[in-house]
Amino acid sequence: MNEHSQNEHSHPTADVYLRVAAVLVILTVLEVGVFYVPVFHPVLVPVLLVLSGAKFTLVVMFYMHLKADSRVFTFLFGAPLLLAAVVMVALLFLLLGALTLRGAAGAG
Amino acid sequence: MTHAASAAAHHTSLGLDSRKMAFWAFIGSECLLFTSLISTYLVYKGKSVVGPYPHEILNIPFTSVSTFDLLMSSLMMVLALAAVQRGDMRWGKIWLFSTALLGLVFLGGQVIEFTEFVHKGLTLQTNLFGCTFFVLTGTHGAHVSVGVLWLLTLWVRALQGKLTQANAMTVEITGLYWHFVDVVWIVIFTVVYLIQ
Amino acid sequence: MKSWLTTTDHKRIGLLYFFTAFAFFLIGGIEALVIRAQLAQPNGHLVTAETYNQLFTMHGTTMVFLALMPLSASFFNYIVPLQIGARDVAFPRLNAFSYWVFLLGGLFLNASWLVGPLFHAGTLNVAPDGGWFGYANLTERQFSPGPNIDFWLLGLQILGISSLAAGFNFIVTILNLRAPGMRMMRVPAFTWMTLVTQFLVITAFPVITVGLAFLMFDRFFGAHFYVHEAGATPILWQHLFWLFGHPEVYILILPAMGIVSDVLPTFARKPLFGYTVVVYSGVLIGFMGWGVWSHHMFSVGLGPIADSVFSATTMLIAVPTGVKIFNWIATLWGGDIRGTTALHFAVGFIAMFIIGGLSGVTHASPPTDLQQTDTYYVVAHIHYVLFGGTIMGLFAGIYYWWPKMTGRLLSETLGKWHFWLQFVGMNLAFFPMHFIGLLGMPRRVYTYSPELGVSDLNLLSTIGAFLIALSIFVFLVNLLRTRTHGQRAGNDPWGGATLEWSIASPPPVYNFSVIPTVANRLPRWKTEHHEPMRDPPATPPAPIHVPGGSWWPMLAAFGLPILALAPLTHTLWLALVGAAVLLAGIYLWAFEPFEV
Amino acid sequence: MPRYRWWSTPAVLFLLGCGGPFPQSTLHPHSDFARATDVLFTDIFWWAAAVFVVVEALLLVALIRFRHREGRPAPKPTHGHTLMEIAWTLAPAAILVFVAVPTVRTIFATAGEGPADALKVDVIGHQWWWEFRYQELGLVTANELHVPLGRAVQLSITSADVIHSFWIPPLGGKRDAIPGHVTRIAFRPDQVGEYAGQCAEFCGASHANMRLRVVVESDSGFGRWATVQLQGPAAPAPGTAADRGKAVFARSACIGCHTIRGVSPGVIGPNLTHVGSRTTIASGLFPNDSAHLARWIGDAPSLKPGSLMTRMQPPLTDADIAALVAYLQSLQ
Ligand code: HEA
Ligand code: HEA
Ligand code: HEC
Ligand code: CUA
Ligand SMILES: [Cu+2]
Repeated sequence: MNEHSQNEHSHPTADVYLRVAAVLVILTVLEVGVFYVPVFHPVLVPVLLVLSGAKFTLVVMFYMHLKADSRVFTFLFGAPLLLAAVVMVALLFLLLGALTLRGAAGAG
Repeated sequence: MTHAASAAAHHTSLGLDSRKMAFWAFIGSECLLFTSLISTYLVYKGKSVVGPYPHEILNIPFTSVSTFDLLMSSLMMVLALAAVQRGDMRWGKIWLFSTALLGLVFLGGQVIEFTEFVHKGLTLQTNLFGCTFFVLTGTHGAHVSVGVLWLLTLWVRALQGKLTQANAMTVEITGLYWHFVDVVWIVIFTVVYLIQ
Repeated sequence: MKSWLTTTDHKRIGLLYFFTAFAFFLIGGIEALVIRAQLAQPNGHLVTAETYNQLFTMHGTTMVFLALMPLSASFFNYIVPLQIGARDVAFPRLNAFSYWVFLLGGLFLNASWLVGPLFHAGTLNVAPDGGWFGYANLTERQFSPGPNIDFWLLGLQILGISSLAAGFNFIVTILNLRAPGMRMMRVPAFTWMTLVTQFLVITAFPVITVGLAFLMFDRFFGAHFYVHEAGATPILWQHLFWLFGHPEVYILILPAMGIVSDVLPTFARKPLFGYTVVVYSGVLIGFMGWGVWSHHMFSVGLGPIADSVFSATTMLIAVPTGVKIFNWIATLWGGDIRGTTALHFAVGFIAMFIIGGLSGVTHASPPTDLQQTDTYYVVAHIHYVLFGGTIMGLFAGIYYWWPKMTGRLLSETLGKWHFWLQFVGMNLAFFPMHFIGLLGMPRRVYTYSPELGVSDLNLLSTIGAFLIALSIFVFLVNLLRTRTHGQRAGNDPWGGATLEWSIASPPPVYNFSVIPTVANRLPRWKTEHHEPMRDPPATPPAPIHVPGGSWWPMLAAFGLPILALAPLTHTLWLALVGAAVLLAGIYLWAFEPFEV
Repeated sequence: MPRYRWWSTPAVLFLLGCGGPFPQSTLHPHSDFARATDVLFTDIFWWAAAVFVVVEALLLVALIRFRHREGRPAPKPTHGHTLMEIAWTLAPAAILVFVAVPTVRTIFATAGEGPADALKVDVIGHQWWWEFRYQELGLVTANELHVPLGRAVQLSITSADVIHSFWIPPLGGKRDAIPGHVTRIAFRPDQVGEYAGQCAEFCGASHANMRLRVVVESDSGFGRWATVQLQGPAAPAPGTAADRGKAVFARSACIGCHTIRGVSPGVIGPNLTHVGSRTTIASGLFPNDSAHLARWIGDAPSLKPGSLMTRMQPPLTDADIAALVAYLQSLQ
């Protein structure tokens, strides 16, 4: 095992893991809760996106140790992730635009 | 897997474990894979010309339990890693096995869900919702299956005494994969199940 | 024989890549020659429409996936570890796996030429016939009932796995296996471009994997991902394909640009001008390459706003590309240029690639592209960038590094013949295509009417294609002759600046007797700032452990084509066998004692 | 636009002895759409040509001036030059502005929305022929598009099966015909004549044979054509070969695929109500004469690979075919 890297980025303890788990559970309960409470329906989508984004970040930062680990790993994961996000937005724009604008007018 | 660990003993220019680095690159690559699947799901949302439609069929309480199950498996996974890193192989084995078990439970849930959907008339051939839903969640399920197989392999190795503290990196990499699969589910759960 | 089958040595794998890819290049080239023979005159009838459609599909697919990408890969394999002072790649067995998957995927695709009778069809009947970008919904079972498209999509899935595995391997190799002192900004340009290419590979391939998986579900399991009657749209395929497809064309050109960036300084005896800028522009090209895919879809009618945006992003790529070209010219400027064959090809790259790049800019303008798209004008563009660019660059690399790889120099006389024949041939073959296209001949037509007035131009183009074939023949003669008559190369026939020239040709298994410590970007040259480094001793001071071979990567690789045969032949047990072979290979591999 | 004319007929081609008439050329524009494109192309072409000349010249000069000579001192190891880098970043960027601005302007000008009074035609691509529906005239025809001079034409393009691409180079750039989508082209032809076009997106076995023709006529010529097309099919005089042909048609599979108004309702193949008035058959492949018609009816796939008009079962006799030809030719 590579001593060097082990010592440099010591991993969090079980304690931290448990606390993160607790937050994750709370966030999930919130998500499902928000889903069932009619009051939230107008803002359902943004709220859900924020909540799941928070869960995503927590897992990646703590369980996958990106917070403490080498920046190289952050780059290897983050750059494609960013790319993926941009691609998704572009695809939604291009395809939904094309389908609704043209499909509606469409024959065939 | 276990033996390649010695690769890390060599000099590396970034002082990082090569396998771990390769794995992060792999996960980066997987981001694009799941993005393509999720984008397709979103693009085709509401485009099915016949039912059943998502709101008629998706079972939120059931899937919430699955989601919770997968989250807990992630917790087991980090606990397993922490145990192996301390050299506590007794707990290491227990946590590894529980992770795999929770993974199996998730897969079981998916089997039940799929079967129910088929009974309700939703198959891959039914409509666009069926196509995109089954291929997206099926791809995720396939990832979980690979993860379970992998975890069980590690567990058996641990039982044989061949997985030790020296192989903590192997467990860490397994964890990376497992957590990534969990993270993907977090997105799927929100995008497919909650945002309808 | 066994040692080649089980090899995990990056140098041997590099050679395997080279010879396999070159064989596929000849096959793709012969397909092109039949295409050109058919089109030599109007209303040609050398081959039928169905055969012709298979020919251009397989020509494009073969050239892109089985010839150019793996030819680049042969240099990644052979040269990159040497350039960064490593003993091997990061994962030697994964590397062997990539090769075997590539070979088997290539054979799988090409088997389609011969196995027609197994599918109750003629021999030349079931090869893929949907074009290299296989637009849905023509590729749906309804419109392509035969196994043709199945071969194509399963073959590409297999090849994708090979590329992805190699991608992870080389990213780690380059980031993590550099010799002490070789900071990223001391890495040779070719290795840098390899790194950028691999990032494109690992991000672009998953997208087409998904696109192909959808097609698979449609064709084999009755899904409707591209079926408009079900509310879907075939346009989805185009987006997924070109999201992959455009990065793919930079996957094809960046390695060649890297080669040119290494060859020019050596023969001008001058450091690469603006090294940092050349590196960053390569990174930028890779990055921007992700934002332009819809320029292949202008005729789809995405709307004026989307067209304008994609037009602008596409044109912008001309800027970093131009920066590279100007830096290359500045590298030559003030140099002491030795006109070796390698230099000829490198300069040929610049001269010809510009033509393709500029026609690319005329494509980038949607209104003009509406007249050009799907015509021979595009065919001219792609061959100027791919043949005038990538192939020229790869030949520069071959003439430059062949001595390193085999220990013998290629003949310069034959090399010059090869170059000039190819140069004249390619211009004769591809320049008239600009006019053929502008005068109204669409691409992918097996025949055309004499009315169009493009018959003479087509004949000229055909003559050019056969001149190219002659030039390739000269090259083959050169290769063969070199085995016995080639002049011995010694460590460094050219006076190169980078690490690969500091060791024997061909290098010993362990590459470096002592891992060098690098203090400079041009370690072997004397510059105003530093003295050249000393070459490592010819014999290692201490015994060096060399990993043995392994059968398991090959075994695992065999699982994939077996898996692919299952849907093709509707045989479930084949899927189980394939999965079992794959799993067995992976487990044996994972638990095999293997020291690197 | 005489400024561009000389380029449009490249002298090179004349030297090669293939001077034209290039019926399918993009360099001989005959509509506003095609002209706008041509102007833009010429514009970009000259910028590209300038870049080409400058860069190749620099390359050549470098190669000649700095080629190896015995005794030349070792070159100065220059590593870069920031100002030069900036210059050759900005110069191409500036040129691109000159390309991009007219590009965007032309994109919006040719976006496919014609004026309100445009003649509207629906274009439907089929494997491997074109169907034209004139909504306002209630007229359906195939493979030969007739339009009047001087009036804008608005085409709405879609497909009945796979993706095709509708393209008449002298009248303007192509648009794909995509099942489930409608794309648009608008143009105003500015010269009477016959123009050739072709399907440009690979669409299967006979993609190469999916051609079409556009006939731009004077207003009155177009009016006469439309009047004829609107009439019902000519009824053959009893006892003639054409009359026998009509009977063969009515009892053969033809009726399942072809519409002849008042005779048969099929929609798989082209509408044949006035097939006799077309100059070509099989989407522009063959002249519309007895010999080709007879061979076509006898065995279409041998003339046009993959054609969905299969050989008739049971096979037609030669006499039947001759009668059918007479009948079809009578459908002026
Ligand atoms: C090696 C592969 C390669 C490379 C490098 C490129 C490079 C470029 N390509 Fe090309 N392209 C292909 C391979 C490649 N292409 C293929 C295979 C297809 C067809 C696929 C198919 O349909 O089968 C295609 C198709 C294609 C299209 C779609 C055409 C159509 O189908 O209608 C377009 C449209 O914009 C395009 C544009 C460009 C541009 C702008 C560049 C630019 O990157 C070029 C930049 C370079 C220069 C411009 C020259 C050097 C620059 C200077 C000297 C600076 C000064 C220049 C200016 C100011 C202009 N390409
Ligand atoms: C990737 C690189 C690449 C390369 C190198 C080439 C090389 C060539 N290409 Fe290719 N081409 C493509 C990529 C490439 N092409 C693609 C992507 C398409 C689009 C496909 C599609 O539409 O789907 C295409 C399409 C394409 C077409 C259009 C087909 C059509 O639309 O109908 C044509 C037509 O002329 C053509 C011609 C040629 C020719 C003459 C060569 C020549 O340069 C080939 C030269 C090589 C040889 C001639 C080798 C032969 C060697 C010998 C004969 C020696 C003999 C020795 C032995 C047998 C031992 N190509
Ligand atoms: C299976 C369907 C089918 C049947 C039956 C059929 N046709 Fe056709 N026909 C077509 C199709 C499809 C085309 C267009 C083919 C093409 O151009 O690729 C066509 C084209 C034609 C054309 C050329 C029309 C044009 O404008 O170019 C003629 C004439 C014709 N058919 C006559 C006949 C006659 C006469 C019969 C009966 C003996 C017949 N067809 C039976 C499908 C059919
Ligand atoms: Cu229709 Cu090509
Ligand atoms: Cu592109």
